[in-house]
Amino acid sequence: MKIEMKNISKAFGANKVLEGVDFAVESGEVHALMGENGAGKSTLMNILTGLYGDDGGEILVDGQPTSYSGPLDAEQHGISFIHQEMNNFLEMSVVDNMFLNKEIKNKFGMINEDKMRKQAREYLSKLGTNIDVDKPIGTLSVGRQQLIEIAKSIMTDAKIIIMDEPTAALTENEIEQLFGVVNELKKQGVGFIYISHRMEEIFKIADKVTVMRDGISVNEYMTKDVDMKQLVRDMVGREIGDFYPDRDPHFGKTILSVKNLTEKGVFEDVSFDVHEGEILAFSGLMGAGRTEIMRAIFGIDHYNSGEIYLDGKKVKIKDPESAIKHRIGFLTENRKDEGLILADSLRDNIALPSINGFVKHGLIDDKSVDDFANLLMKRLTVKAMNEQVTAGSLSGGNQQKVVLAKWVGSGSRILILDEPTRGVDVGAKREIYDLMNELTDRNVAIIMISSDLPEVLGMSDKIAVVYEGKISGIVDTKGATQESVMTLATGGADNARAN
Amino acid sequence: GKSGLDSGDSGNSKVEKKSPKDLKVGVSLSTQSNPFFVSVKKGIQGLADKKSTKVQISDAQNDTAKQNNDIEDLITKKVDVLIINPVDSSAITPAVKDANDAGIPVITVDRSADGGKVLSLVASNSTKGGQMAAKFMIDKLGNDAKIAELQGIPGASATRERGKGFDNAAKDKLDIVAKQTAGFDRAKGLSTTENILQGNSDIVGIFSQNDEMALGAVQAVKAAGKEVTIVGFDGEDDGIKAVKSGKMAATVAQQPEEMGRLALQAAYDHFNGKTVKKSIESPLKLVTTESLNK
Amino acid sequence: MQEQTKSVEAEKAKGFDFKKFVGKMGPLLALIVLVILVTVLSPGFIQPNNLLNLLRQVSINAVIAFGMTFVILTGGIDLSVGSILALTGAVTATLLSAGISPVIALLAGIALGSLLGFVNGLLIAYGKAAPFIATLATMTIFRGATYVFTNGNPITGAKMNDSFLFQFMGRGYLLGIPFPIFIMAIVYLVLYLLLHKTTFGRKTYALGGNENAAFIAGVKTKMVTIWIYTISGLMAAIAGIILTSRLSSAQPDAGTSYEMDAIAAVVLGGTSLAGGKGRIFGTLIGALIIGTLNNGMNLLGISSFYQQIVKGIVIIIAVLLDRKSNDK
Amino acid sequence: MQEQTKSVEAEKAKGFDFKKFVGKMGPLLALIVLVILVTVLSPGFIQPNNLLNLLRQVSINAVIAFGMTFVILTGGIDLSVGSILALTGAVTATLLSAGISPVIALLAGIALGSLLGFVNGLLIAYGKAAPFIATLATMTIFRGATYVFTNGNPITGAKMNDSFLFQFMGRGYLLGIPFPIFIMAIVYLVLYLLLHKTTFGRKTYALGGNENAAFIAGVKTKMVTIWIYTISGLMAAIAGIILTSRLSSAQPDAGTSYEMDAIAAVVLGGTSLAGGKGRIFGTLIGALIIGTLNNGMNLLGISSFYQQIVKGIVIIIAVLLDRKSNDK
Ligand SMILES: Nc1ncnc2c1ncn2[C@@H]1O[C@H](COP(=O)(O)OP(=O)(O)OP(=O)(O)O)[C@@H](O)[C@H]1O
Ligand SMILES: Nc1ncnc2c1ncn2[C@@H]1O[C@H](COP(=O)(O)OP(=O)(O)OP(=O)(O)O)[C@@H](O)[C@H]1O
Ligand SMILES: [Mg+2]
Ligand SMILES: [Mg+2]
Repeated sequence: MKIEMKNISKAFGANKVLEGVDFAVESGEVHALMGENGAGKSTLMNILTGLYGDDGGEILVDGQPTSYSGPLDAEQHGISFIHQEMNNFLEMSVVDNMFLNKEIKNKFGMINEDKMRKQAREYLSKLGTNIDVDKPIGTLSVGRQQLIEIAKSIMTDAKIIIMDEPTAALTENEIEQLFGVVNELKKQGVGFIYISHRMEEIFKIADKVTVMRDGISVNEYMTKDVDMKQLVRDMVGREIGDFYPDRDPHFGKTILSVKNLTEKGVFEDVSFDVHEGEILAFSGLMGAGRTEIMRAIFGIDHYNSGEIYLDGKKVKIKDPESAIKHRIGFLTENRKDEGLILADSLRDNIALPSINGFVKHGLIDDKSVDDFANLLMKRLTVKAMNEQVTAGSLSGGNQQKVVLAKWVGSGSRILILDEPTRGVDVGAKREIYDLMNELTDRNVAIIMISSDLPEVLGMSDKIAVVYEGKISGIVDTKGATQESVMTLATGGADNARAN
Repeated sequence: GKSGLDSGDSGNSKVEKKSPKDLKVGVSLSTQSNPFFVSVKKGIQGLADKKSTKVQISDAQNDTAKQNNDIEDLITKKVDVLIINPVDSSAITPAVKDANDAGIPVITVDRSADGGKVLSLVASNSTKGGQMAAKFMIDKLGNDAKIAELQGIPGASATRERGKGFDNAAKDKLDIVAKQTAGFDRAKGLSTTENILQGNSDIVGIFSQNDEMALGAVQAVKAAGKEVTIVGFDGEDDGIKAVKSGKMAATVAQQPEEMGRLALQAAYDHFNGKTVKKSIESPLKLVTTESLNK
Repeated sequence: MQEQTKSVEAEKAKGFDFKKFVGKMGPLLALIVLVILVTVLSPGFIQPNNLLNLLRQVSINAVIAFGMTFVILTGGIDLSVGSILALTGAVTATLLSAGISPVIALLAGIALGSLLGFVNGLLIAYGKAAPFIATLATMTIFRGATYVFTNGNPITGAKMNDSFLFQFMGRGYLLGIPFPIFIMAIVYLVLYLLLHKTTFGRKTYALGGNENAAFIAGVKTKMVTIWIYTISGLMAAIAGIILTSRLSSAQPDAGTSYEMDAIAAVVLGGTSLAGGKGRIFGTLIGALIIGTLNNGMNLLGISSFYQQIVKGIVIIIAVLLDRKSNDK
Repeated sequence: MQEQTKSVEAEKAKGFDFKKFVGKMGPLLALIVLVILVTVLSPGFIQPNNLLNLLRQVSINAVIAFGMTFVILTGGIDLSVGSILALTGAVTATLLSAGISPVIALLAGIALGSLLGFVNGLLIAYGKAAPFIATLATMTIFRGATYVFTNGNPITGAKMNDSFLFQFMGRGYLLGIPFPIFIMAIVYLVLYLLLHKTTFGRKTYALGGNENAAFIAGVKTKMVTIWIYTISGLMAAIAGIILTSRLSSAQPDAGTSYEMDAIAAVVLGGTSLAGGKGRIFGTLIGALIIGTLNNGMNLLGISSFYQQIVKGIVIIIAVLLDRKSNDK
C-alpha cells in the first residue's frame, strides 16, 4: 500500500494550519513526521483518516484519488490511527475498549465475550504484557493505556499504522518493546507514520523523516543521510545549539524536606530534601508511584504518616490551596484533565492560582490580569492569537506551556513538574529548560518527574530513583549514567550503591 | 409616580349599562385539565355564544401566582367584568383588589375570595355536599360501618370543605379507618385504594372527595373482587355513568355548566342595572344508582 | 476526584472483592433491608397478594425507567416521558373508542410514542440541543398537544371496554399473575439483552463514556442517540397503554412528573447521571425500592406529607451509600 | 465536536466580530423580535402599564434564575428552588401572623432559604451526590416539610397584612414602579458583580469548566459548591417573600415546577448546562423572553393548551439558534 498526500491545505477559520503539505508513506517503511507544536502534524493525519475535511490538495492511495468518510472507514481500508490524545472509555473494560464498534458476534447477533477476551489477550501478549482485560481501562496507568492503543491497531490488520506520539507516556523498557513490535510488523510489510518529538527515537526507528514548518513540508530525508542538527534547523528555522543548556547551580538552604512519607500500598518511607536553586529529578519505571508522592505532598491525596518541612518548619498541607499559599506549584502530568480548563480563556487559566492577588476593593482588576497573562505568554512563547482564546484551541505543546505559565506566574518557590516536556517540541523543550535554569537562578527549587532519562541526566542536579513506591537511591547527576539509574529503577539498589 | 401599596378601594361609580353583545368578559379558570372546570367553561362559553358576548378565557393551571398574572393581563386588556374561578381563595385576594382598583366587577365561581370586593359568588355548598355523602353512607351501610376516605390535594378548599362536611356528619356514626390523599387523581386513586384494601380488607365503603379518585377506586375494588360502596363527588360524566351501571353507589353531583351559566348571567344582570345577589347557590344533588334507574 | 481504583486492584488480588460486591449489590441490599423493615412493621406487606399488587404498581414506572436507563447511560435525560405517556394513551383510547381494531390502536399508540421519542432524538443529535432543555421543551409541547387533542377531558369511550385485548393489558391475569408484570418482565428481558449483549448496548456505553472517542471509533453517535430516545418514547407509550387500560380511561394529565420517579429509579439503581456507567438490573431494583416505599408507607398509614419526606430521605441515603461504596 | 472556536478568533482579528456578536447577543435579538411581534399583534402590550406588569411578573422567576445561573455554571442543577420558595414563604408568613416583627420575619425567611441551600451544597460537595438527584430528593423533602408545617392549609394571618414592610415587598410601588422590579434589579446587580468581577465568580467558572483542574489550581471546590447552592436557596427565599407578599398568603404548593422555568431562563440566556460557559445577563434576557411569551399570549387570548405548545416551540427554536451561532 502506498499513500501520497499532495499539496494538502487546511485552515481553521483564519488560522491557516496547512498550506500545501506533501507527504508519502508506503508498506514496509517507517516514515517519521516531525515539526514544532502546532505545525499541523495531527491535523494532517486527521485529514488523511477523514476526521477533518481538507481545503485543498489530494490524497492518492495506490495511485487512486481517495477520501475516507471517517476513522472507521479508514481503518476498514487498512489505515489505523493511534491518536495523540487517547480516546478511551475509562469506565469500560479493556476488552470492550479494544473491540468497540468491531465486536465479535455469535450466530444470534449477540456479543461473543469469550472470543473477544481470548483475542485481546493474544494481541496484548504480543506486546509482552498481560493486562487483565476485564479491568476498567481507567484504572490503568497512562502507559498501559497507550500499549492497549497499540494492540488495538495491530488487531485491525492495518497496512499503515499512524502513531501520534506513542511513546510520550512510555518508559524505556516499553519503548524498546514497542520498537520490537514495529520492526516485526515492518518485516511483514506494514508501513508506519511515526510522529514524535524525541530525536533519539527517530534515529532508532525511522527510515525516512519529513519535517514540517509554517504549514508546509520543508524537507524529506532518508534518516541515515541526516543528523539531529539539520532536523532541528528545519523544524525551528534556526540553530538551538545544545539540546540541554548548561547548568550552573548555586544551592541555597534547604527549602523542602520530606521525612518518612507513607501511604500504605502506594508509597513508603519517602524522604528527601530539596534546596533553593536545585533541580531534583525523580526517575523510575511506569507505575513506580512518583506522581502519587507529589500529589500527596501537594495536598491532593492523603498520606498515612510522615512529615513535611518547609524552611525547617513542619507544615500540614491539607489541600492544593494551602500548598499554593506555601508557594508550591504543581504542573500535573495530565494537562487536559488536571492542568487546564479547556473552555476558559488562556488568561483565566493562567491567572487562576494567583487570582486572589488581583483583587482591588473587592473586585478583580481585569486590566492587570490581562497584562499579567500577556507577559507570561510572551515569556513562554505561547503560540496563540491572544490571551482571550480558549485553552482548548491550542496545540498540545502550547497547552503545556500555558500550564507552566500559570505556575510560574503564581510565584512558586517550589515547583513540582510532572513530565514537563511531554509532547513538547525540541524548540519549546529548550525554552522550558532555559526557563527552569532561570527559575533556579532566582532560588526556586524544582522537582522534576521525568521518564525521559536523557532529560533527567541533562537537566537535574540530583536524581531520586523510585522503585515500587520506595526511594531506592538518591544520586548526584554528575557521575550518574543511564545504566546506573536504570539499575536503581529496577530494584538493583545494592549494585548501584556498590558502584 | 405613585409610591406605596397598590390596594386602595376605588370609588364605586355608577354602573354603565351594557348589552351582552357589547360586553367584554374576562374569565380566569383554575385549571382546564379537570372535566369539572371544563364544564364550567362550557357553561360560560355556551351562554356567551348565544348572546354574542366576547369572552377571553385563561387557565391558571392550578398555580396561584399564574392566576394573578393572568388576571393582571385581563385587566390590562380592559375587560368589563371578570369571572374568576380561584385556585385558592386566599391567594386570589390581591388580584381581586387589583380588579377593584381598576373598577372591574368580579364574580367568583366555585371558590370565594377571602378579601377584596366580590360582586357575587356562584358556588355549590361543599360542606353541605360532604354531609349529603355521609348521610347516604350511614343510611346505606348502617352505623359503625368501616369506611375509607380518599382525600383531594392537600390544602385545596374542596378538600377542606368536603372533608369537613363529611367528617362532621360521619363522626360517631361511621368508622373511618383510613384517610389517604390521592390528589384528585384517578391513577393515584387506584393505587391508593389498592394499598388501603391491602391494609384494611374489611372496609365496606369508600368516600372519595371527587369522582376521578372514585373511578380509580372502582378499578381497585373490582380487581380485588370486593363489594364496596363507593361514593364520589362532582357528578362528572364518567362518574354519572359509573353510578348508573352500579359501579359507584352515588355521587354528590354539582352542576358545573349551570355554575358557569349562572356566573355569566349575573354579569349580564349587573350590566342591565339589576342588583345581583351576593351569593348564588348552585344546586347540588345526590345522584344514586336507584335515582338514575328509576 | 482523588484516590481511586488502586484499592480495587489490591482487593481483587486477594480473591473475593468485597467492596466491588457491595458496590454492585448496594441497591439490592438496600431493597432487602427495606423489605425486611416494612414486613416487620406491617406483616400484611409480605402476602403474595400484596406483592403482586406492588409489582403491578411498579410496572409502569419500571417500564419507563428501563427506557430512561439507556438515555441516562448516554449522559442524557428524558423529561418528556410523562407527556408522551399521556399523549399516546389519549390517542390509543380515542382510536379504540372510534371502533378501530384494538391491535391497530395499540400499534398506533406505540408507533406514536416512538415517533415522539424520535423527535427528541433528532433535536438532540442534529439540533445539538442539551437533552435536558430539549426534552423540557417537548414535555411542554406534548402535554399541550394532549390537552388540545382531548380538550382537557378524559377519554372513556364505551367501546374501549369492549376490547378484551386492551382490557387485558392493564387488568388481565395470566396464571394468577397480573399481566402488567409480564409486560414489565418481557421489556426487561429484551432491553437487558439489547444493553448487555449487543453492539448497540456497547455503543450506548461508549457514547456516554466519551462521545468524542466514540465518534472517532466510528460509532454513528447521532444514530445511536436517535435510537435511544426512540426507545425511551416507545417505553413511555407501553406504560401509557398499561395505565390507560388499568384506568379504563385516558387522562390528559396522566403521567405528570413520572419522569422524576423514573430518573430516581435509574439513579437509585446505581447508574451515573454523567453517563457511561450503570446497569439495567439496578434500575429494576431502583423501581422496586420506590414501589416498596410507596406501598409500605400506605400500608403503614403514614400521612402523605410525611411520605414525601421519607421518600426524599431514602433517596438521599441510598445515593450517599452508593457513592461511598463506589468511592473506596 | 470537531473544528470549533478558531473561527471565532479569526473573526476577531478582522475587527468587528459578527458571529461572536450574534453568539453573545442571540438571546437579546430573540427577545427584541418577540417584543416586536407581540406589539404588532397586540398593541396593548407596549403600554408602560403592561410593561411594568410584565416586569413584576418576571421578577420572581428572574430572581430564582439568577441564583440558578451560578448553579448551572458549575455544571450543577437545583430542582429544589420551588420547594424552598414554598417553605420559606410559609415560615415567614407564620412568623408574621404570630406577630413577630416583620424585619425579623423576613430575615428569618432568608436565613432559612440559605440554610436549605446550604444543605443541598453539603450533600453535593461532601456527600458527592449528583446535583440532579440530591436536589430532586430535597425538593420532595422540603415540599413535604411545607405540607407538614402548614398542615396543607394556606397561611393567611390577618397580622401579615398589617405589616407595611411586608406588604411593600410584593405589592409596593416606588416612584410608580412596582417594588419587586427594584428587588430584581438589585439582586441582578449584586450577582452580576459577584459573578463577573470577583474571584468567587472566576472560581465558579473554573469549577464548572474542569473541577479537577480548578481544585489543583487552589480553588476550594467544596466551599465554592456549598456557597453556590446557598446562594440559590437564598434567591428562592427572596422570591418566596415576593410571592407571599403579592398573594397576601403563603400557599403550601407555591412554586411547584418553578425550577423548570428558572432553568429554561438560564438556558435560553445561553448558559451551557454542561457548566463553565454563560453569563448572568443572558439569564435576565431568558427570563424576559419567558415573561413576554406568557404575557403576550395572554393578551392575545391564546388558549392555555396552545400556550404550552408555543412556549415549548419557542424554547426549542431559541436553543437551536443559539447552538448554531455558537457552532461555527
Ligand atoms: N479543532 C481545532 N479547532 C481549531 N484549531 C485547531 C483545531 N485543531 C488544531 N487546531 C490548530 O491547528 C494547529 C495545528 O494543530 P495540530 O494539533 O495539528 O498540531 P501538531 O503539529 O499536532 O502539534 P503538537 O506537536 O503540539 O501535537 C494549531 O495551531 C492548533 O491550534
Ligand atoms: N488518574 C489516576 N487514577 C487512578 N489511578 C491512577 C491514576 N494515575 C495513575 N494511577 C495508578 O497509580 C499507579 C502509578 O501511576 P503512574 O504510572 O502515574 O506512576 P508514576 O511513577 O508517576 O509513573 P509515570 O509518571 O511514569 O506515569 C499506576 O499503577 C496507576 O494504576
Ligand atoms: Mg499533535
Ligand atoms: Mg506519573
